[in-house]
Amino acid sequence: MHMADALISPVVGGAMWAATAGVAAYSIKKVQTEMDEKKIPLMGVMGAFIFASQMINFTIPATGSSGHIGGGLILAILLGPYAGFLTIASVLAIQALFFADGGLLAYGCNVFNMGFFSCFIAYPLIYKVLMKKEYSTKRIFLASVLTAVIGLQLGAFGVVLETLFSGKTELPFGTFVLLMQPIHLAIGVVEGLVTAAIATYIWNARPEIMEKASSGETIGNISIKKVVAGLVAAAVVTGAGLSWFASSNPDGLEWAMIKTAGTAELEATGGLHQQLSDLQSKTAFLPDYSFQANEDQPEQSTGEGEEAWPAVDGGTSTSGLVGGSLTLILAALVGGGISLMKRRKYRINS
Amino acid sequence: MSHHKLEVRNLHFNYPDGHNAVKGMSFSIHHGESVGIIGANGAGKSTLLMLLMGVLFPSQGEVCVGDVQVTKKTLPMIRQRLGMVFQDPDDQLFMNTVYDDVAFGPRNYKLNEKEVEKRVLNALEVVGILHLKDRAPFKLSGGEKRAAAIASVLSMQPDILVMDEPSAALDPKSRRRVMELLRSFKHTKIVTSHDLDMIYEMCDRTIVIKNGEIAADGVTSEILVNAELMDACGLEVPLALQNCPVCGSKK
Amino acid sequence: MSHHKLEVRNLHFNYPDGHNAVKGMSFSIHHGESVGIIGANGAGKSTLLMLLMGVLFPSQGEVCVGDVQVTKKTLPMIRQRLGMVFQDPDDQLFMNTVYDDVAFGPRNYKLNEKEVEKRVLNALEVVGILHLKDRAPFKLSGGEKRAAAIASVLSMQPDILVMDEPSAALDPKSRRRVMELLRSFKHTKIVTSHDLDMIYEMCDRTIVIKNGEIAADGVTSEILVNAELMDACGLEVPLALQNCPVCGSKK
Amino acid sequence: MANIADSIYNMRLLDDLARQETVIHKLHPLVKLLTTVSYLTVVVSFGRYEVAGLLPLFFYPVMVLALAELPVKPILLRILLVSPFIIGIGILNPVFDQQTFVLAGREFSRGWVTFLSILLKSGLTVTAALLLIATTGMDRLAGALRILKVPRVFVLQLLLTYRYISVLMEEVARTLRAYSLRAPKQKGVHRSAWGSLAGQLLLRTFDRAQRIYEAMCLRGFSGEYHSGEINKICRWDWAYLGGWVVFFILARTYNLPLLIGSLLTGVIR
Ligand SMILES: Nc1ncnc2c1ncn2[C@@H]1O[C@H](COP(=O)(O)OP(=O)(O)OP(=O)(O)O)[C@@H](O)[C@H]1O
Ligand SMILES: Nc1ncnc2c1ncn2[C@@H]1O[C@H](COP(=O)(O)OP(=O)(O)OP(=O)(O)O)[C@@H](O)[C@H]1O
Ligand SMILES: [Mg+2]
Ligand SMILES: [Mg+2]
Repeated sequence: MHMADALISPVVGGAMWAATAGVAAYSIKKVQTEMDEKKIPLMGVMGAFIFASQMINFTIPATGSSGHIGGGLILAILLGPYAGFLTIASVLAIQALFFADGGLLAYGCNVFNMGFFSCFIAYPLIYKVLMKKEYSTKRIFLASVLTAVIGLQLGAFGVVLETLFSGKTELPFGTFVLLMQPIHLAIGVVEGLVTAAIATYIWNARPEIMEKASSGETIGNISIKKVVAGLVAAAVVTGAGLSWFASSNPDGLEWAMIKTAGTAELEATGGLHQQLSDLQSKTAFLPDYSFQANEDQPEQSTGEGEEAWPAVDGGTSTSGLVGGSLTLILAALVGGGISLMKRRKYRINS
Repeated sequence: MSHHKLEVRNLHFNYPDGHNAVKGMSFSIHHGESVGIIGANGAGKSTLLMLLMGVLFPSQGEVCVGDVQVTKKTLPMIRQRLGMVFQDPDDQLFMNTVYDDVAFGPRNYKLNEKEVEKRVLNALEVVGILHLKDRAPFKLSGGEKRAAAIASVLSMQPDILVMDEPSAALDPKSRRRVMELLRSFKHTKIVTSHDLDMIYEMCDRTIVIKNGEIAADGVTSEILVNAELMDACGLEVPLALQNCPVCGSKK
Repeated sequence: MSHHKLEVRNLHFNYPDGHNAVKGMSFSIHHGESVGIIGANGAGKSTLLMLLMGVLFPSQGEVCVGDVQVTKKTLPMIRQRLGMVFQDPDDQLFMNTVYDDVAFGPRNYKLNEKEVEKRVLNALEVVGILHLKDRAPFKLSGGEKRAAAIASVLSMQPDILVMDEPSAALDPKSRRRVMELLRSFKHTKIVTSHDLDMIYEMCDRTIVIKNGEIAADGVTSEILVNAELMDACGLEVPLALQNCPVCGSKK
Repeated sequence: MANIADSIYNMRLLDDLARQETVIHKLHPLVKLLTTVSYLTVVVSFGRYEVAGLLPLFFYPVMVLALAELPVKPILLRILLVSPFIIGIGILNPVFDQQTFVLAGREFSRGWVTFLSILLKSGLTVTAALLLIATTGMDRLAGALRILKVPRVFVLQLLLTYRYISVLMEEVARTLRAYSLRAPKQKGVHRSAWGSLAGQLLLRTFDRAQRIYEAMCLRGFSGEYHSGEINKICRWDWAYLGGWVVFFILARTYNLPLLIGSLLTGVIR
């Protein structure tokens, strides 16, 4: 459930980056004060392990399909929430850079969706609480599945909200939710079951590893109060980010569309945008300059300062097509030219 | 028993990054032969074994076990006939107890539990670790792990046993034990190793690989004493043969 | 240069699970000696090395380097004098280029970047892999990795070099190269190995360990030919000294 | 399993590419990072109906690809492989937005425009991220992060993760290979082996981490992490960054293709 750069707006990306950076900074502080530096290589190598273990396909009984683990929960269980969160963050960074899973701008969203929810909400509020009394196989299974499911549901909901607020797709909120949540319910169950199987194994083979994480320095002293405070802070940050986004949603076009030619589909999302649009006109982060550009065009038929659908006007669309093709051709020529020159230089040199 | 014959014809293989690791190998191995495959680091030994096992598929040429070509389709059948022991036993032991590990293969072939038990106990007996059957694999010593890994393959009753560097990281006694064990396996054996002394003692036939090609293929006692050939392939005459005061001058 | 002396007095060590892995070892190693430590799988060799390096601390007894006892406090000073090469070079090459890896130690000791460069280039030169300096360790071959791991320790200019099974998984030529390389290191060397032929050629002195105790300590050429002792400790006389398999003659 | 091999090659390929020495590779890593981030921000800031305005932004990846002498094919392949999620979500746009418009005498659903816009953005952003790593490399990028005051703990951890991915992936690959040899008809790992297979891999990972930590300590590691010095940012670096940022702002401010197009069509008329 990686968010991609192409689906978010700069403001949503920025807000989530800020939230993630905040949580990460706090985690780093915690890691440095509460743990021995022994954990640093452990975090690094565990990050690599998560990567590698994502290649294992676990066959899901009675379905014939298979799934793999995301890793957030098992990291929280073994390393504690702070180190777990940081480890997930580095896994996601490498995925973004080398595999183009997610992206650099969406990185904040992804860390938040996949790290924050499982390490700082699902883990302390569910897993920890359930496991407080005793360790048993049954309990590990129950706690893992519940935790994984809830963590993933939150994460999936995060994806929905972030996508929606970015306004790059036409997907209505309801449809998107109905699409995302059930899929992630299934994924969560698998994740929970596999995590439980691993945790049980480790619990039997090397209990000291898990004892340390669960009772020890790292997690023992997260109080519920702190978690709630953290949640509130996160909510504030997110809220602030979202209203910032709202105030600057560059995509005013749709708003114009509703006014000029409201359709049933557009109204579904239109309500939200309508509310946000007042703020939008006041402050503009990267205002959609194409409006201005269009203002300069005498052929432009609408004069409200907002862009009408370019295709309404034959002249603009032709210019667009011609200009667009030219731009692309030019880009290709420049690239080709440079490569050619470079190659020739090599030949001369050698 | 012609179905135990292993035939390799004009085998080529490229790794996805373009590295040409196997360049036109051909040979055939008859039932009951014990063959050593030797070569420098990176010569292509492990790659060849993976091609034989159908873990990788050749870009050209073919591998036939008996009269059946190794393809995706025939794989399940082929693998029942071939058993492979990995260099690092840790990679191969993934169940909770030694017993379960050894039983894993037979259970996958849907044998009934009685037959499974018979095979498991038999395999553990052969490698001499019956007493370890309820232990967890990760608590065993290096030599014990190796024995368990071999048992886990023997329980599948393969016709051909393939081993990648079976003596690595073992102390001299455990190495001897593994060699004994392999000697007692009566079917076809294919062994790669840098331990040329082991190859010398265990294998009748040796294939020397150099840069993905077969540099020599013949009787072990002739090939391994050929100092010139060994040197050209990044190898050495087995230590036990070096400087023999009696016959050393002949070599 | 008495400060290069390594002294072990009545060393005991228990693993947290209660396993008593080292039971009262004592010996001392003088400057410039090359010492082989041999023993069966699980005898306690690696544990002993870790005690020497201060990775583990003895439950009883002491280790002294020069006149300084190895304790948590003296550790930083001690470690600058000792360099250890791990069995698996992957555990030791944790940076992203060979250069950075070899520079890791010197940089930790706060040398300036010029001095660091000098040491790194020198170390790479000595082991003969200067051309690999900008490569990523995960792309090197086994032998190259081993050389890089050795260089990463040499750059710290240790007085004592400790190696855990340096010849494992290497082909015969690479093994020779590592042996040459170690021979060129002029300070004290301590090497564990199952490759008794290597110990025989490289070390003047050998310590035999059996079940966490010292079973023998003396001149290599006397100890390794003692078939009875070797046999009792799960070992064997080096292959090069065993009966010639060709002519069967005793050496 | 093919997946594992592919992932390793992909990482190694990018790693190899990052070792070249071209004008782009020699730029300061921080400058490249900042350029990439500004580029991404600009691309993403375009509205959902924007297609033409995005086209000038093709200049950036094309120029970098050419100047850095990178092979086009593997990078294009990456873009194609990536993001079924994007296509999955984007393909619904034409379903939900069926307003039509006329272009060159034919009717199109407006949803296709938004879909095209998303695809373009996806291609451009993915390429930009890959170009960053393919011209900078992980270690120099980590250096840039340090200059940005990203805490040492995180950077060291990131580098270790990167370093050990291939080691652990190969370990997992070997284990899966051993598994599949004894379970010929299974696609994935059976439930009975879930815990023990993954659990043992995990324990081995733990032990390995322990050994790595010891190896680091033996070479004087004390929580501090020193990487080599990175050269200062020079004038040429600033010029590179400045040049691109100005271009991005221009491309964002003016719909360049439309301008060119209307100029041209105007002239022709
Ligand atoms: N996954 C891979 N991708 C690309 N090249 C590979 C891969 N695995 C191996 N190679 C290369 O193929 C060649 C043959 O490798 P192989 O592992 O078969 O050698 P080997 O003879 O088993 O060596 P060793 O004695 O060190 O085990 C080597 O040059 C190696 O670098
Ligand atoms: N972390 C540990 N916890 C408990 N016991 C251990 C641990 N590590 C090693 N041992 C035990 O201590 C003994 C000595 O182990 P050590 O690793 O020192 O043997 P070794 O001589 O190096 O063997 P090898 O030749 O196989 O490397 C063994 O019996 C081993 O099982
Ligand atoms: Mg091999
Ligand atoms: Mg050892």
